[in-house]
Amino acid sequence: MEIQSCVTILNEWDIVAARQLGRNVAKELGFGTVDQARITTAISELARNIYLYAGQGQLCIDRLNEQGKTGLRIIAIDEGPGIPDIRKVMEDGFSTSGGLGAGLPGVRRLMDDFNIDSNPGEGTDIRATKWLR
Amino acid sequence: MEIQSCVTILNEWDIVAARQLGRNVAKELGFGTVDQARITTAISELARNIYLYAGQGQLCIDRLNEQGKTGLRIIAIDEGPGIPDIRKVMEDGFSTSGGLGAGLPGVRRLMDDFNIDSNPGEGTDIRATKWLR
Amino acid sequence: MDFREKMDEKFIGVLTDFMQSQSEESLYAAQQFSRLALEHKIPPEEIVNLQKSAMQELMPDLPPEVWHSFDILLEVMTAYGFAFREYQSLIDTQKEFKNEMEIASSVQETLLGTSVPTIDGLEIGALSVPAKQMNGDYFHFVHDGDHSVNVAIADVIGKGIPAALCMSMIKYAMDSLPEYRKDPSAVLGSLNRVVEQNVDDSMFITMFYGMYELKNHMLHFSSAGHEPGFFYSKQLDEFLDLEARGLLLGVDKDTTYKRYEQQVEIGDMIILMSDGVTECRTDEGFIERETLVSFINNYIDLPPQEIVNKIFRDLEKLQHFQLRDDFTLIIMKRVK
Amino acid sequence: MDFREKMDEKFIGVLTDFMQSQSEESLYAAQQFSRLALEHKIPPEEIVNLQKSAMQELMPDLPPEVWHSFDILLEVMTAYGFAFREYQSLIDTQKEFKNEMEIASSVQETLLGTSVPTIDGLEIGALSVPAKQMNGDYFHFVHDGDHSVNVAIADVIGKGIPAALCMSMIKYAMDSLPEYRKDPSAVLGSLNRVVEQNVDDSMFITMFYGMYELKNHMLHFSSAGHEPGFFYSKQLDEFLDLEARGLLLGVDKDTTYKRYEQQVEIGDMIILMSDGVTECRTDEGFIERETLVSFINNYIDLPPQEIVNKIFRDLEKLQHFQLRDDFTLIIMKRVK
Ligand SMILES: [Mn+2]
Ligand SMILES: [Mn+2]
Ligand SMILES: [Mn+2]
Ligand SMILES: [Mn+2]
Repeated sequence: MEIQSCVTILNEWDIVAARQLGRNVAKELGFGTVDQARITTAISELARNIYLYAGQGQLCIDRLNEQGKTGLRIIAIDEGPGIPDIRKVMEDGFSTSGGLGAGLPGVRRLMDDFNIDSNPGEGTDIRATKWLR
Repeated sequence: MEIQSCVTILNEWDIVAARQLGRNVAKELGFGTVDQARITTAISELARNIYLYAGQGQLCIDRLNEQGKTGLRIIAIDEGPGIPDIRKVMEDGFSTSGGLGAGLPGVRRLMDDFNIDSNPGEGTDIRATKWLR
Repeated sequence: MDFREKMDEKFIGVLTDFMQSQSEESLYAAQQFSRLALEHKIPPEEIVNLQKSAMQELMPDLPPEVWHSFDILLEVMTAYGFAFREYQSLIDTQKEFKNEMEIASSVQETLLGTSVPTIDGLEIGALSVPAKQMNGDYFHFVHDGDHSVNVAIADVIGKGIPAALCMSMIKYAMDSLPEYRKDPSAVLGSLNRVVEQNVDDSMFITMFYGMYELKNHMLHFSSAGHEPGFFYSKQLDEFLDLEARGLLLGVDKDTTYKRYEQQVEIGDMIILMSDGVTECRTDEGFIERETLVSFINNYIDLPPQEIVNKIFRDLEKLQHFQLRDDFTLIIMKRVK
Repeated sequence: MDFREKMDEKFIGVLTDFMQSQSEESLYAAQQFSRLALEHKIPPEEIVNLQKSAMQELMPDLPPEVWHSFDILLEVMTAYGFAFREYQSLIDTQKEFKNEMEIASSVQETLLGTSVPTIDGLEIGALSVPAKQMNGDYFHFVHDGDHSVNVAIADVIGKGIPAALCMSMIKYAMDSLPEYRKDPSAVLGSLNRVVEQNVDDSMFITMFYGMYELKNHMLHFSSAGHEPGFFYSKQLDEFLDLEARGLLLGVDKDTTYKRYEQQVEIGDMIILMSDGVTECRTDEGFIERETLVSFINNYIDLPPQEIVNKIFRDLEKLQHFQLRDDFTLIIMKRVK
């Protein structure tokens, strides 16, 4: 069962809107304050990547309900330049360094599940899930 | 010009006494709250090493005044078993791991100047200085 | 440091704004602030101090217990500051290490000096990608005039630097055995003795050695415990295992290697690989050899080098871009 | 996790205690708390949350702005939490890497297989310590029956893994030149061609090669740009440079190496080293060769192996236990 809400990312204000959406959903689903802050930070990172490196894209929040488990999935999709070497980006990025994909390994560590697909010239699709415990 | 005060470290209470001594001197010399906390934490680490691994020793605080610069030097001396491989201890220790010398690289990074001398069977002599800016 | 000087002011600004608005926008501003603070390596205890100073300025009349609570937080965060400084220094170590590994891997490439020969009538595709920076897989072609093309593919049990060191030894051992080059079973026999003598007892090497005779299109091959390759028969449109028995190099100095043969017709392919290709762990467990075959089938009409590249990309994705083992895949296709 | 469950309670305890006493003891308790929190990998944003919850329990009537200020701190610390998690994962990477390097360095030891021969009338001390885990210095003795003891000492320009890879190549090259072993100038000439052909243009190797004739106690030697050694004359009680000219290995494939000679009397010493011994950077800059001589003089009556060990320990201390370059020191002393 999935209910999805999306924000189109075109400018920095949209990052704030995506954060707000994510925080609302997280609160609604019963995530605590600390997890709300974490989820929002993860959304920020992904939305900012779209804004800075793809120019535009979509950030969606799914409410998940699978086998009695409640969760939240962040989906970040763009049709930007894509990531030529995903292995490198997922290894190298330091959250404090700025730069393309710097936050991706950080987002992966923060969430329970993380999937990335990217093709040069076609864009990037990132899905990250956090389950309520 | 040096004025020295010392605490003999025999038990955990002495660690507190050494911290108190260091904090007082740091405050007196004009170090700010954050630096006071840092100096105290460094003293804690060194005093704890004495307590845990040498059994007993001395922790002294020097007030320094050299070429118009004011500073504080922590001196930790013991006649314990000594450190067999200093290079390894200074490289390997992670502050979060506990264990012998785990805090030493951390103390070095925190202070402006750090010197260690240790001979197996003879003991260890550590001197760490912080200058007032 | 511009940021350091304005830090207090900025923080107070963010804080006041949030106290008034409690808006997501001002929380976003707080995150932007923290990004800058991290970039400028401001340790966490200073953030607590910023908070305390800001509150002292904004709400000087709070009860003393509030300030005490900040002192405790400052004490706790100072220890986190130790970890934070260690983090900075680990990043430096890590960068230095990456840098060193890049040099090492280019030194390795020069030392191993592997290139794919261009041969009329035989198209060859080859790709070897290390799981970490250094490769413990190795492949090597020797093009012996009109007579034959010899191909070696090897895998040190183990990965990374130790494996790479071993591999450079194997390379020199191969270079110093020119007289045996033509016979797969003799080559493996000699290398086995070298490995047995020079290498740690815990290190073993698997190797497939093939000699492709250009005149009669016969492949002679032997294997030292190496992952079996495939033979694709165009006529049957079928993939067969290139089965060959033999002990790993370095186990027993007196072992011998049997020599096998395979006739190659136009359109047939010889597919060699290291176990990193099949031991590719996905969400559903290791892929099966049949899965690999189906991948190859998808691209069967492309030139061998493209097939090899596409299969690597597919398998990389299946593993979420985390290779567990070095990957080496070679495809040789007789085209006329 | 026991600590996680009791964390709130513990923190409130520390906090209440400090509010009442403001004592150093209770700040020490806060530090103990943070040590545990770090050991249990509690990220910093959770500490802020602990603080907020504790204050809500202890002082529920504070003005709302105080709680807002905690929200801002939580937001900022969440970003620090990113760094904290990265720190944990860097520690893991680092441990894995150390582990790999330990294996690699033992593989290297087995591959290089260096040992010091025991010879009647000639005492030998040798020590080689890498600055990082892998050694880019190399020494090697060959004891050729009653005829001679040959000694090689080499240094790849560069350190770490790339240097170690190069060194393993040199080892194999030396092993495959047994017929030239006796003549220093021929050995260096051959190795020079190997290096020139096989190694990256940016990699060079310095090497000293000596042949000590056991019958007439004559040392024949050549050098490929290697740090000059010392000759200690017992009779003169003086240290002389073992000067020898020659180009680095790998620069010019046609270069030749001159052969030099030194007569060795009872009590004389041959002292060979890599530049890591003299290029030891202390607080007062690099040590001078004279400084090294004075160190050796301190220990001159000890057996060579002890001299070598003590000098390493002294220089290690001078450098505050941070070696900048691989260290190799060999002392050969004629005792009868
Ligand atoms: Mn392997
Ligand atoms: Mn493998
Ligand atoms: Mn070197
Ligand atoms: Mn050197």
